[in-house]
Amino acid sequence: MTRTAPAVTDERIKPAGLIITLLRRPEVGAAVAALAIFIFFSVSTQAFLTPAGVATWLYSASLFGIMAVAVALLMIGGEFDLSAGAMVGTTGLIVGIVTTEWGVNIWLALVIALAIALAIGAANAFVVMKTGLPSFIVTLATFFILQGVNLAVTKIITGTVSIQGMSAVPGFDAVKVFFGSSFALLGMDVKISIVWWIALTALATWILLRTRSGNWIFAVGGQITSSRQVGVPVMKVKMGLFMTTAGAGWLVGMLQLFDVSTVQATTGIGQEFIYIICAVVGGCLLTGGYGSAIGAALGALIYGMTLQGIVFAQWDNNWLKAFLGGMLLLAVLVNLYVRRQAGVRS
Amino acid sequence: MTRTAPAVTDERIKPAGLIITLLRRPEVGAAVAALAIFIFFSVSTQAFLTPAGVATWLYSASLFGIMAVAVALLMIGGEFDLSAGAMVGTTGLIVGIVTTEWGVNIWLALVIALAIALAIGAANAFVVMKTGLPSFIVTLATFFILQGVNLAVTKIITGTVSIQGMSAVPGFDAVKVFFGSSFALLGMDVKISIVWWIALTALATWILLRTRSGNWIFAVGGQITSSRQVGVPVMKVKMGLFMTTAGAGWLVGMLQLFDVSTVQATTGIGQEFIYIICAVVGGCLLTGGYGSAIGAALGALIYGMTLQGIVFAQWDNNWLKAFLGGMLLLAVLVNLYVRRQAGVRS
Amino acid sequence: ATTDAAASGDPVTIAVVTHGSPGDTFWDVVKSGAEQAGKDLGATVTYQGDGDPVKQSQLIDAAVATHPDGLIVSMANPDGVKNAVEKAVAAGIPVITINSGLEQSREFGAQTHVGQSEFIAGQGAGEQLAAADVSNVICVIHEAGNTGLEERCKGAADTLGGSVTNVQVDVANVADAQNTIKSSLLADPSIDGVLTLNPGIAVAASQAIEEAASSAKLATFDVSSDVTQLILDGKILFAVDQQPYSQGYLPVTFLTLQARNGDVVGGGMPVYSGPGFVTKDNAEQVAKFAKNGTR
Amino acid sequence: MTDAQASADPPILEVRDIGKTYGSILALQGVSASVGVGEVLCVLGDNGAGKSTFIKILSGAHAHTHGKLLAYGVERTFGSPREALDLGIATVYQDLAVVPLMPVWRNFFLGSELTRGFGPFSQLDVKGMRRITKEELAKMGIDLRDVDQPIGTLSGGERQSVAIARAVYFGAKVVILDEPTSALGVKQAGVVLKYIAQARDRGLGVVFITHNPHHAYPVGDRFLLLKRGTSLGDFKKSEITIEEMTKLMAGGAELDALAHDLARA
Amino acid sequence: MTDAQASADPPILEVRDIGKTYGSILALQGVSASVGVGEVLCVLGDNGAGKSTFIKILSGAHAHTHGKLLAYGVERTFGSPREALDLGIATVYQDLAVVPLMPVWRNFFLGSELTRGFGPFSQLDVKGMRRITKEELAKMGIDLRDVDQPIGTLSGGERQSVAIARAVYFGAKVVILDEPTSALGVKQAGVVLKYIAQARDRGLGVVFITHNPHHAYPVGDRFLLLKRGTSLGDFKKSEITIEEMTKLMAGGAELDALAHDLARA
Ligand SMILES: Nc1ncnc2c1ncn2[C@@H]1O[C@H](COP(=O)(O)OP(=O)(O)OP(=O)(O)O)[C@@H](O)[C@H]1O
Ligand SMILES: Nc1ncnc2c1ncn2[C@@H]1O[C@H](COP(=O)(O)OP(=O)(O)OP(=O)(O)O)[C@@H](O)[C@H]1O
Ligand SMILES: [Mg+2]
Ligand SMILES: [Mg+2]
Repeated sequence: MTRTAPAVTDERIKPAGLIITLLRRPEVGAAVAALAIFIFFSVSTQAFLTPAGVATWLYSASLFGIMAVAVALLMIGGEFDLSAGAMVGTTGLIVGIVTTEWGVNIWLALVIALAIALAIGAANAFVVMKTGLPSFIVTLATFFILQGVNLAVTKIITGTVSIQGMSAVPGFDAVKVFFGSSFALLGMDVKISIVWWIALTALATWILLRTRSGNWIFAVGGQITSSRQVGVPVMKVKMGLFMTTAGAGWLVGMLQLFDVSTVQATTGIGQEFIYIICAVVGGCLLTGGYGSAIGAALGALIYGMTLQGIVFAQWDNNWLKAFLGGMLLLAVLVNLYVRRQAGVRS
Repeated sequence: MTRTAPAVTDERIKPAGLIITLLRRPEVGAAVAALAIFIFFSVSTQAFLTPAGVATWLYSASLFGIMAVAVALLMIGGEFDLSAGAMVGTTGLIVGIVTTEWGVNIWLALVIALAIALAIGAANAFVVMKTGLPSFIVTLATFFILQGVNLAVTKIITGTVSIQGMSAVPGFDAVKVFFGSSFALLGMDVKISIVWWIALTALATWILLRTRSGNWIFAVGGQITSSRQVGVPVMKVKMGLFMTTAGAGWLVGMLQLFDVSTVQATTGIGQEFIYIICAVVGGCLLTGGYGSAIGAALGALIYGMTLQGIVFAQWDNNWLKAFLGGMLLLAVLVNLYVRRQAGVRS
Repeated sequence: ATTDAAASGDPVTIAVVTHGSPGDTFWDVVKSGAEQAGKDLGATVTYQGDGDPVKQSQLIDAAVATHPDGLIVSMANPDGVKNAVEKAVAAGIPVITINSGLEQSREFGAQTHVGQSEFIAGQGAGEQLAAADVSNVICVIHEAGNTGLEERCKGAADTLGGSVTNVQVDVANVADAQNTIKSSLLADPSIDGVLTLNPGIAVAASQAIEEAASSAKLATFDVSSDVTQLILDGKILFAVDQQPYSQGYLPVTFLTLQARNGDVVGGGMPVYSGPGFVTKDNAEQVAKFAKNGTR
Repeated sequence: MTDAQASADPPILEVRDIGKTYGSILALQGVSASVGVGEVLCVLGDNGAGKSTFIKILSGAHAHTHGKLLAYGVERTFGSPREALDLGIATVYQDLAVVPLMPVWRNFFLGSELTRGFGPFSQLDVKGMRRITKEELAKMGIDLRDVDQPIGTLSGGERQSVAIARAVYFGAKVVILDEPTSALGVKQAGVVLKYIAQARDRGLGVVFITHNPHHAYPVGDRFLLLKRGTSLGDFKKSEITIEEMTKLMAGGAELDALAHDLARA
Repeated sequence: MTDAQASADPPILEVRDIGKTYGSILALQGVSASVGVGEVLCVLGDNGAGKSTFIKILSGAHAHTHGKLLAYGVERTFGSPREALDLGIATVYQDLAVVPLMPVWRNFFLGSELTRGFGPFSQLDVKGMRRITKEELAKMGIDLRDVDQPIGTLSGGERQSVAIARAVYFGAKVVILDEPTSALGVKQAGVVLKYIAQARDRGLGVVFITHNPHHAYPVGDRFLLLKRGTSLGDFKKSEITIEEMTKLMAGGAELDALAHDLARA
């Protein structure tokens, strides 16, 4: 019974080169689609490839991308968070209100907003896990509630539906260094949120592929009963995922607040689906258990490039959504084609 | 080998009364939740139970309900249609444009709009089935495309973003009898759409529970591979479902157009999720294979009663969404509780 | 209009149903005006809004079912609410229309109209921009397909004399709206004017103009304290102020008077509420009110 | 029906040099076999040898990528299981092909529902289907509490019995069974073997996959042996004894050592 | 280790009068049994008799609704399989408890991953896990193409082998096996039986469910017979012969008729 493990080559496998092996990663389809869209707009518009142009679409992509990566982790773990978009508004409004209206220290305000966001994320997880209701519905309820609260509370406290005078708050500029600054690189004026985006994508990828928690995320999303049976702490994993998404909402909320120095009560509404779209274009399965963080980041890149590319191309703006739809379909089809070529079944 | 079938009672089953058996239907939770909300608003507001009040929330519910029933069938069949809301606008706009701008006969216009709707539904089904992409993404693309086309084409042709002068079109009043009329019943001014809603719910229930197609809908949604293996014509079933949803979109489009004699380029956008919410509140599983048409209709009733009930209660409309979210959560929790009591596992 | 309700302080309920969606900056001020009038006069004011004519009609029906003493309706899409308004009139409820729908107001049986159409306000903005030597303008629409916003841009195009291109952004993502405006400016350097229709978007637009190193002049609809500050800083040329507060305040006053005193104000003629222009000269005064959410 | 008679007709199903790849994985290569009228073909082999892949090709669940498939002497490529079903090929898949959330009786008749009435007004004959389901399962020794229970809540063996009863009830020309007895109790397995014998005697062709030589030998006429995706040969019953077959299936001498190992240390 | 020794310690796991209902369905009622150190308890019974339900209670997958469960003489109710695992109870479920989309090696180590490094920087030891997976499967006679293949694409038997190899590799005190050999080839089944014997000899307790008397009898020490959710008794090996057991499992005389029926008509 001490047969040695057979050699890795096996007559029952067709030889597959490095390229095919690479092509099997979930994000490769998205990478090819992103490249196609990049080339398309680079060739067909003038401003797209200029430093100022690149900085614009990268920034646009980064705001979607940070959330998309978090949402992708959650989706791999088998859940949705429709309150992710509204959370961006909620956190921004909290910081805005407590600083401009009540004069709370701005750093403290950041911490308060983060704590509230994480608490809401944990509450989502708790309700989903305890009741067994689909997260789609639970977080939809959270979304509605946040949307209503954002509006009503902002109105009650400030008398208007947006935060004014944020840039006059003491310490604003110090915080702006982390969330709203930009630096020069290759002639571009790179916003700091792009750095956050890349760093988070790298971190998420490492967690997914090289840590225990990553293994568990795939497992709870792929087959929750089996995971429970082999002893994966399902509750903890889901709790962590919902809190991560809420935390990402906070981060994006801060990035937006300290960039434009204002936030409206309607901020973030309707954005939740964009995150899901980015994740799916990037190769995540809606049913959970499969996907990648890099893919989601690429999905956001595709979205950001398309959104700004259409403007650079000066197409009639009324068609915006139609173009977006077409591009979306194109991206997923390219994605599919590439993956089929690589012999991966969806 | 000719053992007779054993008697129905079996010592391995705890006796379950008629009530428990009834409670096991997927829609019962929704019925209880609907009753709770009905009682709540009847007691807490004056207008809710007046004939005019009842007519208002019934009408509101019927427009959601027709779509919700179609969407529920589709969801039981394992698919989503996010283009369902935009389809309402598309069909209305088609009829509006071809009659007011080009003077096409109004009956012909109805047929054209229906044909286009069905063709789009079929195209959705075709792409989903041929590529194996999730319908969530495919119909999202369709949704974006329709949204863009609705806006751009309407603007190009009419110069504005809404159709005006519809009621002056020859034959308008004849068509209005079917789609926009109302009749007196018990002192209420009952809109015809309520009749459509009830009729369609009954028809869908019959199809689901008592016909072959119904069996197949449950099967393709529950386990598509197994269904294919036992010979269910999967493609036909899905095609039929997508076309049904598109057809329902057309119907609602007409009901709205002939009620208010106008339609805007944005009509129906953002409604797609309300249909899904109604279906889920009514007991449909997001993963397919389980649910009921009556449940979806009850879900729409809950939504309609809540929406108008909040108005009758004269609550501040800034909180509207928060109330909706709370009601949604309440409804699904009541639903869950009732079903748990009945020993059904979600 | 009951006869024995002459004494002031009698309970009066006024229902307001507009086409503004919750959270819209403009309509929020209208709502504040209506509610303040209610408070000042001791009347109960209920406010609802939905941009979809079917839903707005349902809201009107629901309001009528509660038998208010007066009904205030905005008519972005007059055909769409015609039935509902006529039903209200038939039920004996006095109706005042506000904001848009001036032309149909009388036809539908409303007593008077308060405000002024978005188109006329847009025309005003166009004139002012033309006076500032601007000829190639982008008009930033922050809610796709919103009739009122489309009308404002159309009005501006009508009087500008140059070219006006609509650009769509999403008000729910102001940071990205800024990107889109920046992209437009980068794509066409000949753009020398930006017209925004929301104060939040105006702030983003001023930043976008800076980042794109463009010399385009910026004008906006509606004011907020950030906007008045930017006007004082010279970054925004002017803000069109339709004085939405009075569009809410006045009709409530009229209907309350009518309920308590039988007064029918307006004499069949519309009451104009604007437009005013906020420029460097008067921004200081307006800033004070904008902070309270009443301008 | 004797072997001589059977070989006069063209075989119901025949494969020549058939193969199947999943992406870069070669699951089956160069296998030839046939099943004729009144004949039981047993497919034997190690785990992962390609048995399920083989029968999925026969039943139309997967299209073959190499070689030829003939039905009644006519070459065919099945696009879907429906096409195979229409030729009278009924299959019990290893993963059973049931829809977990649906009641037992709906699963039993799925794809072949009984209806009453005509055209658009035809209705399911619910009563009839319930009754037949209960009866057919009782015949197999499965005494169900309630045919309305979702099939996903049945025990593994009960579920398998439903799939077998269904194939036998609807089987017209060929019945293909992929490890039908694996989760079955002794009694139920016996019933399945008897069904196979009955089907054979009625002139049906049967393809039967099992790991149990004691199940295969009594009913089989021919034995196809697979190993690592290729065929080790196709034996007539007369050419092989049960002991030889067991050895071949187990891969040789190791089996003898086993009995000794199992004794208490 | 002899029976006498074993009975000196409290049994590792013991159930008294245990029962389980699913909603209105009574799946198990009044069953008592125990498994001690170095002992193999075979659970036998018809399809749907409640065997899987029984072991799901032992392994913490389902909580019991009646009776008592004792581990090392202490009464317990497992809230989750984790609690059972922490007591050294490793289980092979009938539905295998694998995550189809994940690679074989990740499934093998799921919940007990090998890591390197400390605290927040600990990383998976991917190489090590790959190697061990390949080795452990090879020991069972499963020669995998590629441990990176999603486990959902393995054959039924290969999948079952992964689940068994995992339980054996991590099993500490008790190993529970629900029909582990059902989808296995003759060779692989032999290996599993040998594993059971080895585990027993190392002093582990084993709970073993099977429908094959030829598998049960050689390794079992005690035999628990279930029927329709209740216990027919708990026999020592010395109290019963393989023939009697087979009869009991098959439900009596019908088996004798079978051999006759299978002969060609
Ligand atoms: N989740 C469940 N809900 C309802 N009934 C169930 C559920 N699980 C099992 N049952 C019922 O309980 C009974 C016992 O099932 P169990 O799986 O324990 O049988 P088993 O002895 O393992 O059978 P097999 O040998 O076929 O695997 C069965 O009749 C089954 O229908
Ligand atoms: N969908 C698939 N994708 C990739 N490989 C597959 C797929 N299905 C099967 N295989 C591989 O093909 C080989 C043959 O599988 P098959 O299921 O035919 O084996 P089998 O002989 O039925 O085994 P068992 O006796 O264990 O059921 C296996 O090694 C398996 O890993
Ligand atoms: Mg197999
Ligand atoms: Mg079992």
